Amino acid sequence: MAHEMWTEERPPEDFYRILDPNGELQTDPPELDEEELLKLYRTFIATRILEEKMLNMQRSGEVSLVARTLGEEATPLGCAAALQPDDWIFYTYRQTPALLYWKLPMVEVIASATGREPETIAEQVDTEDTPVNFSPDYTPIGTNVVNGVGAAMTDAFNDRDTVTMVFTGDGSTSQGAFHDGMNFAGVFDVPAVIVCQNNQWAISEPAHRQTGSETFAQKADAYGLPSARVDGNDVFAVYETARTAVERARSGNGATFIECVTYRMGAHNTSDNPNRYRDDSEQRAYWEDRDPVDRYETYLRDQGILEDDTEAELRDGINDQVDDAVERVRSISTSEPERMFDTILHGESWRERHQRAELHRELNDMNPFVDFTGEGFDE
Amino acid sequence: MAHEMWTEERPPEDFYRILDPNGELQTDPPELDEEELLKLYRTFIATRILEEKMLNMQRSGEVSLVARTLGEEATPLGCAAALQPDDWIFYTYRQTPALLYWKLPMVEVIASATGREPETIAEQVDTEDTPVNFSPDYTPIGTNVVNGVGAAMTDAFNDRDTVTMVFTGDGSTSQGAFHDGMNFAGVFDVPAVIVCQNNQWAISEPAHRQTGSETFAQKADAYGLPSARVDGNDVFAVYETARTAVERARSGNGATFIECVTYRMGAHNTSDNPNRYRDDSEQRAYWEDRDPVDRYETYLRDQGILEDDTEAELRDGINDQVDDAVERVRSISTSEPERMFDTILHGESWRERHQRAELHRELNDMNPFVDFTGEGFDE
Amino acid sequence: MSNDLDTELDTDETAIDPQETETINLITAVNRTLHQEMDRDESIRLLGYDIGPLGGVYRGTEGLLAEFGDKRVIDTPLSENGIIGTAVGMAMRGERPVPEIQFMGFFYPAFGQFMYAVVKMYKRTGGALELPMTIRIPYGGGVKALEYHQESTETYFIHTPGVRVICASTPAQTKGLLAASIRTVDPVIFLEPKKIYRGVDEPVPTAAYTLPLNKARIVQTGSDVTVLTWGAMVQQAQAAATDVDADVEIVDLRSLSPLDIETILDSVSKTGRCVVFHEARRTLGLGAELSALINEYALDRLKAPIKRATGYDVHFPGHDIEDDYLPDDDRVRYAIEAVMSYEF
Amino acid sequence: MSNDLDTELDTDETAIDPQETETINLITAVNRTLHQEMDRDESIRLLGYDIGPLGGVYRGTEGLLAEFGDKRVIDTPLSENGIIGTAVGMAMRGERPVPEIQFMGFFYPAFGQFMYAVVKMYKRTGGALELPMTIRIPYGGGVKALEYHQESTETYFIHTPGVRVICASTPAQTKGLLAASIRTVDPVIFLEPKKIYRGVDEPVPTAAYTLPLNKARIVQTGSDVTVLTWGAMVQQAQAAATDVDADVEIVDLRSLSPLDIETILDSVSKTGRCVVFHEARRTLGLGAELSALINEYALDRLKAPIKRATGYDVHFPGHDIEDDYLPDDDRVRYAIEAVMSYEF
Ligand SMILES: Cc1ncc(C[n+]2csc(CCOP(=O)(O)OP(=O)(O)O)c2C)c(N)n1
Ligand SMILES: Cc1ncc(C[n+]2csc(CCOP(=O)(O)OP(=O)(O)O)c2C)c(N)n1
Ligand SMILES: [Mg+2]
Ligand SMILES: [Mg+2]
Repeated sequence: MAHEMWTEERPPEDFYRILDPNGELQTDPPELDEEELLKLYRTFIATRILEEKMLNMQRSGEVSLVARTLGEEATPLGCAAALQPDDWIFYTYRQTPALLYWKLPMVEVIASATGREPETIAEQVDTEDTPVNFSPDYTPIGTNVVNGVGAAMTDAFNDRDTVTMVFTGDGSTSQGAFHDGMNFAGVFDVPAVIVCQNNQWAISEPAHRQTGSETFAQKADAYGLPSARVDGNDVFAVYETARTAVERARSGNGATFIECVTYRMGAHNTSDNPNRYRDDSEQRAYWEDRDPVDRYETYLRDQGILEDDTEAELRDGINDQVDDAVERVRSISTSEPERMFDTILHGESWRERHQRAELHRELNDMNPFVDFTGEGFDE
Repeated sequence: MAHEMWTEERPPEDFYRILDPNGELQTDPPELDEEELLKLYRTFIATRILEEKMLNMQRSGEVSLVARTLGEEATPLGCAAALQPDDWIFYTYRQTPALLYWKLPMVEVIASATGREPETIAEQVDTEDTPVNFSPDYTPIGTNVVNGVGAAMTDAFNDRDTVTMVFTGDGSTSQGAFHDGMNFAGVFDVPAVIVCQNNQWAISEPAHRQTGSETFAQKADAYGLPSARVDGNDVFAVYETARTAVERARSGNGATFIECVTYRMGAHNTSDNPNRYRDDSEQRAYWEDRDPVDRYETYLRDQGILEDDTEAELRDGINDQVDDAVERVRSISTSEPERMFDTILHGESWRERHQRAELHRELNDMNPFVDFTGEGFDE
Repeated sequence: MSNDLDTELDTDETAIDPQETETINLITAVNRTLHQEMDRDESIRLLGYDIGPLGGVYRGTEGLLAEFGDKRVIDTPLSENGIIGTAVGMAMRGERPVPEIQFMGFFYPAFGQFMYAVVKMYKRTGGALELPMTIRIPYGGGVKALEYHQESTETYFIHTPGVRVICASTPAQTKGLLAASIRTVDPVIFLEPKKIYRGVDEPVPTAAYTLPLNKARIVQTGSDVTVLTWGAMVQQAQAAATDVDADVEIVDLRSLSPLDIETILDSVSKTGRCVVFHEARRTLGLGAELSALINEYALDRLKAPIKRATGYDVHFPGHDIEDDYLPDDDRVRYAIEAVMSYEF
Repeated sequence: MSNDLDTELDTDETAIDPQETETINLITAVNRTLHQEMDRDESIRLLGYDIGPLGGVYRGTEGLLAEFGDKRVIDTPLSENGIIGTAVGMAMRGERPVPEIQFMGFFYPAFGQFMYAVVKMYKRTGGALELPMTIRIPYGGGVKALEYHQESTETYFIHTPGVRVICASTPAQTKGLLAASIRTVDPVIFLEPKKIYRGVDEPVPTAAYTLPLNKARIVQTGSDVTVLTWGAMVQQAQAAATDVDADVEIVDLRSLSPLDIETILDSVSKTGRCVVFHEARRTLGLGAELSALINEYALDRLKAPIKRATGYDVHFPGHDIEDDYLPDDDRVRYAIEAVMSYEF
């Protein structure tokens, strides 16, 4: 049986770039001190190590589903680094570097991939307050765009200088919710930065099947928002662009839409097999040449900021951190079944009380259906 | 208690225009022969007379709700005139001239405003096939955009040269469904023309509250669609622009988005009172000066195409036609209550049969709840 | 977790001091409540289209823009999904948005945000994030309006966990229930029976008060048959009750989700007969759940089948026959008579 | 109006000639049916995301792009509302679109088009425009997937007039019901219990055939208690039936809307006891309607309350406890035992 594959189209590369694929500066780098430069590097490496570990855990059944950032790390990293403490991030499932940059504990990242009931994680993991606030992660795409813009509306109305950053994928721009978020952002001049992490794929759909527009950036026109289009694998260009947008937002001049052009090197997630729909022999080499970490590392080494021993030390440190986190995750017990009734509504209704009792009985080998009067069970 | 009003903003007038507000040509008029020119005029006048009549009928309770086209007639008229027989129109409630131009019988237009059960109208009015096909009207805004684009997709897939024209309002562009329709139109290169009849109001909301974009036309950028922005009160400019877009669609080059800038002279509909939210003393004069019918009439008179007696004759004819239609509508009986069960699903289910019987009994003063066995009623 | 939650859920109704009252209709009660609550709590914002200068197509928000300004009475673009979704964002930041959906039939484009954000945020965060928001929705028929302007599709909300569904039946009920809805920490769908927005006035305390969100209201006690109903149907049930040869107990559910099952079972256990009376379509209208619950927990008390005097399983029909669709005092009377006539 | 409608609704099942069969699973049955129907009728187009080169995340459309080309197997942008809305446009032009929604939990953004176009077009045009389209939706839990990947919210469809809701429980049922759904003139929501996409094989006739869209199926007859169920629960009911001290009749509803009420009432009138068994949440799950109907029309035949062995009224929980949520053969067995134990 003949098998059809997508033909890939390379997006135009006339975007903003500072650090070229060879790690050479095309223009002035952002003003970042060595510590900050190493923090970015550290986050890159931490992301790769952590996600690699999670992939292994998925294979062994310890976590249930992993969506990697592989090859796209510069986008969430550069964007997140442009924020300030107290700002907000509304993310999806493909922004690990943003989480790690702002110190979301690895144990939370891993734990949430186990698919455990949320209260179990909340209770058994000491969630620290992160410097930047994170929305919860949510699976349905597009949803976070509207919520993030609504959050930013409160900042606008209260004259606060908090900035909200929203991440969305290329595929997600097709959702009505994306349209709603962008449109409200434009009408209410909200202090938000909406980032399209264009990795050119939405599961098996290439970006050219999502939209007839040549770029995603130009979608901003529809809403009267300014936009930028950058090399999403160049952490400097991403950072610089995001920084400008964040400043714009913070100073009350409204929202910006940023398209970061990158490429999903791997599968959509661990339940996907891209060989079925894309023949990436050629693309892969092309994008490997443009890897965001390689070029950044080259730059740091050229600048004498990174040396072999710093790298080794840093990797060791991360490995330990990951191992610790994994240990912590392993120590989280599975949820009490009754957890499913928690945090749905406040206060206990008849229905909730009764169904809790039913479940309790079922788990204890007692018939849960023998209440014929509505008075409940007397064990 | 203080009362707030909207401040109105006038949209930029750097749009395409052929016939200026004084009825003078700014550039070459479209190639339309006298007959066609008079047909346009006739449709203008027919719309005004018919809608005026319906307004009266609404006041006297004969029809339930009327949304007028007053002041916006050139937009649907010029667009519709650019179509060919067998094309399709997906409209809203504010395109009377498009309906009349393509000979949708007035009796249907009036009848549908009575709020009667649709089958009653369908059965008691001989619906003739119109040269151009019309979607049904539907109340929920935005819906028709997606449906129209889907219809056009079949033409694209079947290599038919039919063109689908979709009308939408300025307010409706905020709906997710608008986004969906535009996006699919761009991806599938459909033979469609999507018209934004920007009358600057959506009930009580001014256009500047719908979107942060300066024009509606530029919304097309987001979808890779070409767009045009025209004086929506200039039937020539509208026609010319629509004609080009229709040709583009028909020759397989995809969809176009057209913003027609006009103004809603009256209330949203007969249940609205615009004095509560807009102070249109100033705007009204401004837009009256730009009336689409006045300027067209001036032009026709200047050209010697229209004379007093032709006009009088034409008005008489229309008045007769409207009177006939009203008579026909008055002769339509109200619906049989059981109609509500018709055309929901094909075939009769137990539920439908039983509920029909219940209703029948209720209408005949018999208790509809005395079936205790499921065997129905034996009267 | 809010400490005063239980207070809002469990208000002691008898404690409301009706010293000063004004006689107003239901939509005015909505307006008064919004006004008082917004005065009390700065974190309340209204969102919707046509709610500002127009004051709402039913005038529910009249005067509020002038009073509170356009940062608290927010006329939005015409997108229900945008309204609900941005309101969620506000609630995530600690505010108490009160979005309006113009007609229940226009809620449907917001179903994504409803399912993905409104009802799930509290759970998704393991309880870390509460989502206090009250979505006001005029609903129901009898006003001879266009398609989708007369819907009664509360089933979609009731079947969904994570949201309270509250419906008021009189002006005084409206004021107390709306205030309680706004003050509670859970998201609430607040249904307003628009058919009785005007025309039925009653004295309403001028001071602010709340009514319990978790208790049905016994409108009148009776010993022969229980009528379970809510919203605009309550007064129709009262009319029917005067007209039948039976001692009718009328229960105004008030909270459609979660249900006050105790009150329901108590009443039916006492009377042994039950009629459910609602505007919604019958199949999987709330009547189905009520009937099933009674069957499960009070079957042996039943002296007759439970009958459902409801709308039919059709699209809301044209004006010329909408009265034939809508359940009214006649229909509920027939149902009462039927269950009274039944013998095993 | 299609002349062969009644044929599709009323297929004589005994007439299906199973001369040639192949032993396949449920998702393969979907694939085969789509293939055969598309071969038969050029006006059938598939729409959805990931249905083309990928062949569907569950491989339901595998090979169809290669066979029929990208004008008939249409990978769309990632918008459920766009998929359903454009499919409606196609059906309005006389085609027979078969859109796929990847998971039931992603249907919600399409609720606008569902309510405004899918279920209303036929009525809105007074019967002038039929809307033959079949929306395929994998549903249900038990696959340890992310939030919204395990939903069983068929209530939203069943409460809505103007659409048929069909659910298949085995590979052979799938083939016949899906073919009939595609051929009928009404819009159909076709629910596929994805938990049993694989793992349960049975012989399925290789030739095309249809099964009736308006008749429940008696899976096994019994005299003590009726179990009403559908989808993946059918086989669990069968398992439970072998394990209880009662003669169990199992009815596979197949059509969840409209219901084959006659078969349901006949069965319960005979057995006098009934258990409803479904994955959906209990409150206003279809069990509520079934219970209410039986109460209304067969109360005097009931020897025990009707019990609902269902999901709980919660959000579908995390992986670690989803098995505790999901109704299974144990839960239905308990319910059967409970109604068997009951004495008035
Ligand atoms: C409303 C909704 N529809 C469908 C899905 C299934 N889904 C999950 S991720 C995804 C692709 C998203 O693509 P994109 O936005 O490009 O993000 P990426 O995965 O590439 O980061 C899809 C279709 C979903 N999660 N939510
Ligand atoms: C989904 C939906 N939401 C709300 C409404 C109520 N409504 C009817 S017309 C209208 C305004 C539409 O404005 P616009 O698109 O500018 O069209 P216009 O009336 O100006 O022609 C609104 C809000 C509706 N019909 N459908
Ligand atoms: Mg992507
Ligand atoms: Mg408008």
